[in-house]
Amino acid sequence: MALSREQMAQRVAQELRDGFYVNLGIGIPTLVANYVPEGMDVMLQSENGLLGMGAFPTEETLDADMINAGKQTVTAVAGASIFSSAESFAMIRGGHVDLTVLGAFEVDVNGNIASWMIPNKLVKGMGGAMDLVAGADNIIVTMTHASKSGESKLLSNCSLPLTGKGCIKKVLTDLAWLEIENGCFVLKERAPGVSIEEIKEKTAGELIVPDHVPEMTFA
Amino acid sequence: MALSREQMAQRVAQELRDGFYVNLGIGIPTLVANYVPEGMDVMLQSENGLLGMGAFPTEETLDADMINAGKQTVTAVAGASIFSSAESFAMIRGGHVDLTVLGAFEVDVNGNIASWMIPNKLVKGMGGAMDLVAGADNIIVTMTHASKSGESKLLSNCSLPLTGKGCIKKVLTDLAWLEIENGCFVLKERAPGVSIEEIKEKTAGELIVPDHVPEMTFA
Amino acid sequence: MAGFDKVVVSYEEAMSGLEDGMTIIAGGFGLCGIPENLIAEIKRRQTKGLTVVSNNCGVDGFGLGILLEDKQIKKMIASYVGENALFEQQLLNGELEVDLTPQGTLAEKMRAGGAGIPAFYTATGVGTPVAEGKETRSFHDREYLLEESITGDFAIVKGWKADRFGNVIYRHTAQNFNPLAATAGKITVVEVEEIVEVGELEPSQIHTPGIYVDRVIQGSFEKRIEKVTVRS
Amino acid sequence: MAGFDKVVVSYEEAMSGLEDGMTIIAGGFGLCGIPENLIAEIKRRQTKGLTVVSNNCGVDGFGLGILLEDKQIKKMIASYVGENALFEQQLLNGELEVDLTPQGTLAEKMRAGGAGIPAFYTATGVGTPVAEGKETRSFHDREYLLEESITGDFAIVKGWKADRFGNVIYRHTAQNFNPLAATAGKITVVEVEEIVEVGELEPSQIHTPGIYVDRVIQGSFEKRIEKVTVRS
Repeated sequence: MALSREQMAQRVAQELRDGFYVNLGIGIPTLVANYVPEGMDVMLQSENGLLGMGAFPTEETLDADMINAGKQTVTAVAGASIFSSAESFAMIRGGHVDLTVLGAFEVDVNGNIASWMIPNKLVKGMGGAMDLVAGADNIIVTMTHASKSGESKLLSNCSLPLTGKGCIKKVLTDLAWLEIENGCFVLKERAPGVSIEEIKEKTAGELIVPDHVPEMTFA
Repeated sequence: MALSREQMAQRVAQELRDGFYVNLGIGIPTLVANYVPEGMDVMLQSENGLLGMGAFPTEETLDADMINAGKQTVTAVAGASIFSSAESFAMIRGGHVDLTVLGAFEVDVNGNIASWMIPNKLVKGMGGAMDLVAGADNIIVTMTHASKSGESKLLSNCSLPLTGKGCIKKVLTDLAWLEIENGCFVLKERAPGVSIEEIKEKTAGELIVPDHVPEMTFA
Repeated sequence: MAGFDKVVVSYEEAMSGLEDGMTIIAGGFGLCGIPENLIAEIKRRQTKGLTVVSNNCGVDGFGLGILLEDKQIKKMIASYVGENALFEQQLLNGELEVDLTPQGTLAEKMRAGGAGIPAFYTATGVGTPVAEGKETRSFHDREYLLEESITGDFAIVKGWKADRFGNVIYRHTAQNFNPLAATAGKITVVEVEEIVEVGELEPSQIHTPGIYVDRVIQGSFEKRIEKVTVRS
Repeated sequence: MAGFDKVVVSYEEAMSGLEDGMTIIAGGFGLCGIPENLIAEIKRRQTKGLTVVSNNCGVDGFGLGILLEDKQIKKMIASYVGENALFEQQLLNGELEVDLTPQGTLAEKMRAGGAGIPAFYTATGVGTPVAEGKETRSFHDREYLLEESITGDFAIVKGWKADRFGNVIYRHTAQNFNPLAATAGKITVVEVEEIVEVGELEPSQIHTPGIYVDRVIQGSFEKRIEKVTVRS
């Protein structure tokens, strides 16, 4: 069965390592914070200028001057730092963030990503997404494997305007964990109960299926 | 008579304006701080990262962590700010400093300045001088009009490697106040008792002498 | 003499000199740390044909959004817009021009503008619509885009505390683009919650040194929150 | 788990991984704010063929000057050198290579290196020996020089206080190049006068966020003064 949003977040959380600085995008990526493994410390970077994002505030500690990149009110953990947008993107573009997780409309076999613009629809802007994908070495894209109408989002060539070129190596969809190697998607894991046939069918870009493709496991 | 170093500093100080942020180089420029007119406020920028340089410390307030760009121990005035070298040169190169005063070996009619390197002598480095002359709109060069052996330092073309190209408009020597306009030195003022003849003789670059060249006055 | 005293007492004085067709660089991220009273003064003045550089354009009825009501903005340079209906409408009508710029590039363009750096290279935007018409160049086997700096006729900034010399500190994440905007205005105006005595701010803890600041005004702020999120 | 705890207890551990031929970026201006014990450890290790990026090269017998004694430095990138006789001698003998870089350009190169900006344009150095072999380009009718960023295998930094997460603040003008160096090292080592509790440093007042820092060590410092000047 396809993964739920919560399960997708859980699977991504398995990629966290102790001491990682992590930037989580809006949507499913944000949920990853709820599944940091016991005893592991990660620090969340929010590109509006906060390293060490904490939980949402209480009614009492709500503060208009304390928000995250999604414009939600947040708190800071002990040991957090706060800085300007230029400093924040110096961190991001200088490659200092260990892991970036973000959503997308499409990803292709060359590691291109399209996530910000659908022609003939109103364009709201790329925000920090282009900086995040250009700056990070280690990026996980989270998205559904196919659109609601069944069209694959894992393509030979992105059809939408790009957010970044050749920068994606890891994709988690609701059906599979894939890595991009040598111009192909490599199927690394499948969602519990999802057949390789279904994944093949819903993957438009070239897909390599190793002999053994384990099911994902969740603690 | 040629101006003393103290008189040169005094004359430069007449160019200060209330509310000016000023960077003073090593040597005569440093002395300018002693002649800020009564009731006028200026703030001294030191390129190692201090805006609002104060007097030297006492034995009691001496602090190794509080130095100026000349590596002398200093204090900070009330309202000072302290920052990194990148921020300091952002101020300088972004044109935010109102007046820069520095010494030179040579200046020429095109506003070129040579102040850091004498070929075949050991080169110690340009420090912040190249940034200062490239970043400032308003620069005063202070130097003796001629070398000890009588050779003019006000040339048609600088003979020494440049510190900056086309950036100098005002020069105070021990003999005269000159401004550079349209590829010429224009004699604006002469030191008390110094003849126009002497200035002409010691100026190798083209010199324009207006009908009336007043003597400098000192309060 | 006035010396370094930059305090003005009216918003009219704070924005004096603003003219039609000028470029304004504004601090703020969403509605956090926006110079809300300076924006209101720009509305009051009815200055037209403005180019506004800001990460966002406020919301309907608040922040930079209020400048849309009388069509004061000609062009917006931002990373994320369209949180308000009026913006969308004017954009579709062709009454408003938008230059979408990646957030990090926008921040760096402001910083570069203030620092006398006319242009820099960045990997951000290579191979995307942002790269159209821009030069690319390779360094160490990677492709980068040439981006030019931004400066403005005015910078409008929201600080927390300032002294009369214009030294400013920001509170929490209300810092965001504010210190960058502050460096990039020909005239930089900072509104703050509190004006403190000169010498009260620790020199090494000042976010914006007074050299960048031309005018300081104390205001009171609504500080509207875009998305109130609390835990139970 | 270790999490974000970056404190090491020996200088040997602090500089572990340093190898012959590496590039080291060092904070400090003159003898102010220099990582004196980390430099001493580099001497103890006798690492050779180093490229050192620092505004100055210390003095005879102190600071980076001690690395000259055993000819550990192959190349120096600095804005002002030659405060020591040994430096001069090795330079004249051809045992030492020097790349003189304007101070502001040097600072910006470090910042750019840390910020993922491979190159930038600056007016500094146009028409001077610094421009030799470099591209120039015109923006808004002025000529600028293309300067590339600098990164290092190690950055060695002197802070005042740090917490275990590597958040650092600097004291007075001992800040100088230190926060820039801190961003530009593959491995950044910070030595401080005091390690404070996590949470003790106000988040918005941290000069170097811990994300840039790999190792923190507490030391004791001589803090030699180059030019003692006092008023009577």
